[in-house]
Amino acid sequence: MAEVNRRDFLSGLGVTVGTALTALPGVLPSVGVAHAQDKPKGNIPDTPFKIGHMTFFTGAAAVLGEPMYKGQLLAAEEINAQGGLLGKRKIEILKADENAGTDANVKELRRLKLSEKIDFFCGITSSGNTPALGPVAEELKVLTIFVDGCTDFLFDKAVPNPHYIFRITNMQSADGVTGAVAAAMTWPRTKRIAHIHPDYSYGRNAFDHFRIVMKKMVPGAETVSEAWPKLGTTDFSSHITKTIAAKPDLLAISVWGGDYVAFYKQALRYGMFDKMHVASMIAFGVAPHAIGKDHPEGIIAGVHSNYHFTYPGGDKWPYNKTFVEKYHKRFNEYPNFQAEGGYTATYMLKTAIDKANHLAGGWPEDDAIISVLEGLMMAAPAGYVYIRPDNHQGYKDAITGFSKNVAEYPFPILDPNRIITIPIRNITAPPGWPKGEPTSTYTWIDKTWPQVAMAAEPAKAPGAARPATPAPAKKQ
Amino acid sequence: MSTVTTVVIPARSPIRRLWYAAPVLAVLLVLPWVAEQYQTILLAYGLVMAIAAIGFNLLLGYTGLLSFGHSAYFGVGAYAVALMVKYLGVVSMELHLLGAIAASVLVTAIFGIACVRYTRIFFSILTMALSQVLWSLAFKFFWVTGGTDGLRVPTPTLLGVVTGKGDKTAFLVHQYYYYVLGVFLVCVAIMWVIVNSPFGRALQAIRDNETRAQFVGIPIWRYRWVAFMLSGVFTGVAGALWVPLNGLTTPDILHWTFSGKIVFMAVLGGFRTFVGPIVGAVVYNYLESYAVGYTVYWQLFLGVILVVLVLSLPTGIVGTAERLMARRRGPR
Amino acid sequence: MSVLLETKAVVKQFGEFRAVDRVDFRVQEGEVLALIGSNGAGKTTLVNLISGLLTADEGHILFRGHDVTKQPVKERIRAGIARSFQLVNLFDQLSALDNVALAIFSRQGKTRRLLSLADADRPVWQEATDVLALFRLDAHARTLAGGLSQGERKLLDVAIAYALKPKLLFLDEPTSGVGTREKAPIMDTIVSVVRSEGISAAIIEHDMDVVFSYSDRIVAMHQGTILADGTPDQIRRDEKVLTTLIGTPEPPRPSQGGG
Amino acid sequence: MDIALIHVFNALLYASVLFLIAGGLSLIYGVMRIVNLAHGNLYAFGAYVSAWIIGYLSTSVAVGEAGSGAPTWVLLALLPAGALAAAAAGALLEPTLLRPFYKRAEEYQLLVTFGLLMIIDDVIRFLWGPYPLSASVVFENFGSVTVGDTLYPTYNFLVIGVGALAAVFLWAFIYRTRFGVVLRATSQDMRMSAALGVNVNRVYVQAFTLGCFMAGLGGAIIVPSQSAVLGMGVDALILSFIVVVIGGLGSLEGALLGALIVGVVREAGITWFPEVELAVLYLMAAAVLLVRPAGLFGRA
Repeated sequence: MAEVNRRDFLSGLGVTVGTALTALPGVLPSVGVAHAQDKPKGNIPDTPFKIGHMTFFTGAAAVLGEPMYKGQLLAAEEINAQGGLLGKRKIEILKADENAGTDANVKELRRLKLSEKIDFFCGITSSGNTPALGPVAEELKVLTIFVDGCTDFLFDKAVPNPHYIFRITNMQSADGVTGAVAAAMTWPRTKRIAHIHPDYSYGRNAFDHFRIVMKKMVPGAETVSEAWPKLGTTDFSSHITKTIAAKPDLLAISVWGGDYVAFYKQALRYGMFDKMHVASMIAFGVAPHAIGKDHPEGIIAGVHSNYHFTYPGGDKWPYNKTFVEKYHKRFNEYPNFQAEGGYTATYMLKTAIDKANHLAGGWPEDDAIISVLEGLMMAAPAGYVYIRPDNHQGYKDAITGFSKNVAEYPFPILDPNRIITIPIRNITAPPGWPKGEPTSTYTWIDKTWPQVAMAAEPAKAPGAARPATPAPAKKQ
Repeated sequence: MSTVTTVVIPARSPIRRLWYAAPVLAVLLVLPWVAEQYQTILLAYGLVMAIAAIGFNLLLGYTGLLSFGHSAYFGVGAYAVALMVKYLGVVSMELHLLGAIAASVLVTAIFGIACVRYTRIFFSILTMALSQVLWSLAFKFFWVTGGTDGLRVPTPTLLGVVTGKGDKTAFLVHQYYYYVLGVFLVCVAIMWVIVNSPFGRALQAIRDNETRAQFVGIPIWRYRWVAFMLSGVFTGVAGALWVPLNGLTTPDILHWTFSGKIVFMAVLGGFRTFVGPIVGAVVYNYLESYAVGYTVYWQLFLGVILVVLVLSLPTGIVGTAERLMARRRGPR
Repeated sequence: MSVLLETKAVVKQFGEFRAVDRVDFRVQEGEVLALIGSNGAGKTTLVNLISGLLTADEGHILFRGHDVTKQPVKERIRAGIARSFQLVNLFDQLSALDNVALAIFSRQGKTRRLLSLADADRPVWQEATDVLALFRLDAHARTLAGGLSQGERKLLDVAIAYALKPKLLFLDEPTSGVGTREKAPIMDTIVSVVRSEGISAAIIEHDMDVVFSYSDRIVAMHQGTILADGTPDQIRRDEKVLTTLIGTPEPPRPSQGGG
Repeated sequence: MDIALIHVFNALLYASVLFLIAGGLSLIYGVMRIVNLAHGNLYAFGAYVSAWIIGYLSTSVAVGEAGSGAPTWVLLALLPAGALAAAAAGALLEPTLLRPFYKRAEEYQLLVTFGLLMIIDDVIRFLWGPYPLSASVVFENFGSVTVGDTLYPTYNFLVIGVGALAAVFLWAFIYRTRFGVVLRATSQDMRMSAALGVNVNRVYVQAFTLGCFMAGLGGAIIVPSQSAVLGMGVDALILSFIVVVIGGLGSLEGALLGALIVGVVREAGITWFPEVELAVLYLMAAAVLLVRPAGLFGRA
């Protein structure tokens, strides 16, 4: 495999660092903004449009589930205020608790479709649940957009040829890849990497993809420690001690939610952040407001599903600005990626329904909505979302950044001046790539990415051996 | 003392009771044609869980052992099917059932040797600990079991001819429902014979009085072990039947809280009677499904039901109904 | 009469305490024997050793010439040793009839049958009915054992043991906990059944009236050893027995304590 | 070397909290022969109450006072509130829900506490919502000490100290006080004690309250360094099951030993064999049950 230098590599990936958002390509449908709209064509029934929304209302993951529901609720309220879908059909949301277990969830989805006759199914947080519910949604022929449940397994294996189901979050693989690319460009002389990941598919995917990217981009770096706390762990003493003992220069971590808050508070007292760089896949994604100002600055604080409410910030991207304002006004908290996901999924549905009506008139058939959704590109608070027709997966450009305290918020945010973005097409397996193990993206990276040449970077740290051929240092 | 006496046939002659089952069976048979699809699917779940519950009740109701680890055997049945699909490409439901039976015999035989020496709380905790071992293995050995993602199981072939190609909902509501009903009836019949066999009486004797049972010549541990295996196999069969309904196996069904559900079912229906667990499984299934659908405080709801049940109706639905009926008939 | 059962220097130790201390005990074929002694004398322990509830630390137990010292309970029952219990041990949620039938099923090796209906086996129910009649319990055949009176429970306990068709029957205080008036009818019933079938019986009993009126031979135990062994007349006149066991003009009260 | 020392501290930290939870569970079983499946949720309840009070005082009250809220010693003094709340809950639950079951079969006791487990889970959610509650200000104010060339959270020593103190205090309480004598007598033979004039009902409610107090104390003491999250109760229950199974149901010495063993094995598991860390604990419990069903210290 060809060896390249890292700078070429990064520019090849299209990685940008800074404040810019990709230029707006004019006339895309967008969410949350009441724009001039044609009158709906044909006869529209005024029966309520029933959405079954299943997410975690109880259990530890309710920290993700509640915002997802609120995001959808907000969108539904806005749409209903304008008369409903196509101006006629008011949205009615039926809540269901995902925490009842996979078995009960499958039953509940059947009940929602067969008994409650829902028109649309939405939600799902756990990556263990989309592979169970996806096939059932297909078999029930219920139009579905999963907001999360981000396992690659869903479209790689569980439903390789989806028709009724879509998903708008990024896949798990993207988190690991994004974190690793950011870490590799920020700390290119990393030699010893430690890992702490939650012990389930999200954590393992983060681990696998972080490793494969590091193998390509930072050759010679080795994994010196792995810790796998169970999801829901709040005592990280042992994991921290183990990690410190391995003397890594970089820690890759994908612990999230309340677990992460407990982790960083404990890690601070162990002086962990002084001893190594830290790259998290998801630290600021789950509950931004739960992170305290004591959180160290300058770590890579990933956001799952590429949304942090401060980015795109200010007036650069009005969709996000208005969404954050409305959400904060309605619920008195800042939205996380799940809130954005629930909101965007609802508007994506609305957009597809509007378009399908525009094409054919009347209330569109599910198949008409599906054909609009396939290949739909839409501007959402998080930026552009594109639904790839072949696998029904939503793609948006990956972002990550560095933790920073600012005056405006009582908690740290991503440093607005150093946001890292990567075009999503460059870090996920392209259409037609054969299904792989553990994921298609993994095998795609393994097989097609070039290898960064060893010692292509100068060592800046004092005492480190200088490479034979000096190359221009990348700005960190 | 040598006067001729007439034989006293046991009063509860169970054969006579079969007549009560006839109308119920008729309802079960016509249901897919009259009820809405969801109700039929829910009932299919209920029947599957009923098989697990009567298996469980062979231990609790008839042998006096409260297992808090029956999730293990349910899970073994389900995972046996999933692994057969993954590694052997087997799609025949009959082979799935055979595989599930073989796997659950193996696991219960080993677990049983360990567990049957104990009774009461020690038995409960030991079964729970062993089921958690399986749970953590399914969880940790993800390259075999799929970890939390679980293992996907496609629609099986029934009797070598019926395939679920096409509309799976219709398949579940008709072909598969009748298949489950058939297996359920076979299981109920077998279990009914077992509990009414001399062996079943011996188990009840062990339940009532271990020492005395020993002194009528019953090998306690061996019989408990056999009961343990039978119980586990029924639950394993239920696990295998459950897989096509869920479409996926996940470690959820191995966790001890799933065992708690099975216990709940038996107690809800009444574990002192044969039909209690069947009624309990079906009713629990409805309770849980509708509670989850209607309130996020479904746990609270189920918890309150459980507490009220054990406080005021310890004999469960069937036990209470029997008592009420006996009272209406008046004392004999 | 030939020797049915013989223990040779059996010992049972509980920690520091020797409950049975090198006891040689013998039961003849066809006799009704009484085991007496104060609480803690070792009577019940001895019966437990012979019936298999406990295993002897030392010594041998021979039944019809065969060494059964280490045999499991099941084997001893098959050989013909059965027992009842001082604190009645019944299958309370089964009917009286079922209780007896179970013993018959077990005796015939039928409890291994998983897939045949117990109720269909008419000969067993016939026999169980007969046994209940023998013990005058036929009126309660369908009553759950847990619902019987104490006296009936005592009888049923013996009936279960009897249904095993033993050659030697140990009865551990068959009238304890029963009203004085009920004692005689219970003993009449039991002893007449035992005698008519030629079964050897060893009865542990505290009530001296019962002991003296129903037994052919009496063995008195004290502190884990055999104090005296003889006919009722011999025992009645035995000095050691009088001073250590009976002691007072009144017979020892029928207590609830075990040996 | 200093890392080895820290491993030991970590194990002790974990063991301390586990001892408090499992000790309570064991005490209740020892006296009342009830295995309380809702015990873990009382631990969670304690954690939530303490986190709620501390969180309230360290933020809301302090808004006017330039940043930091009530002084640490005030917060520390209020920390046991969670333990008291759990004890109060216990004092309420025993006479109402558990007392009717002492004469019934064990399975009913297990079931009623299983129902209670579900109820308390949802009550906590109802009261405090889905988000984690934090009391980390106490943990932060304690800072760190240097062990070798590594830092170690000072607060952890407080937790270890409380665990050790609780063990000593309980030992003295049970073996050196009149109440302890009554407690032990009742646990040996309830009927005999009743015959000797012991008010068994009162002993039961006291023992149950004490057990719940310990669980609540475990939650209260650990919540500053971690946080109160939904679902923490069931996890704690399973771990304390492992502890009491290893140590022996009903034995406080056993709970102490079991907690130490689990603390050490978990620390070693995370460090050296993360693949099977979970299974090892369950297998250990199963193995002990097989060899010594009553546990290492059990008497049953």
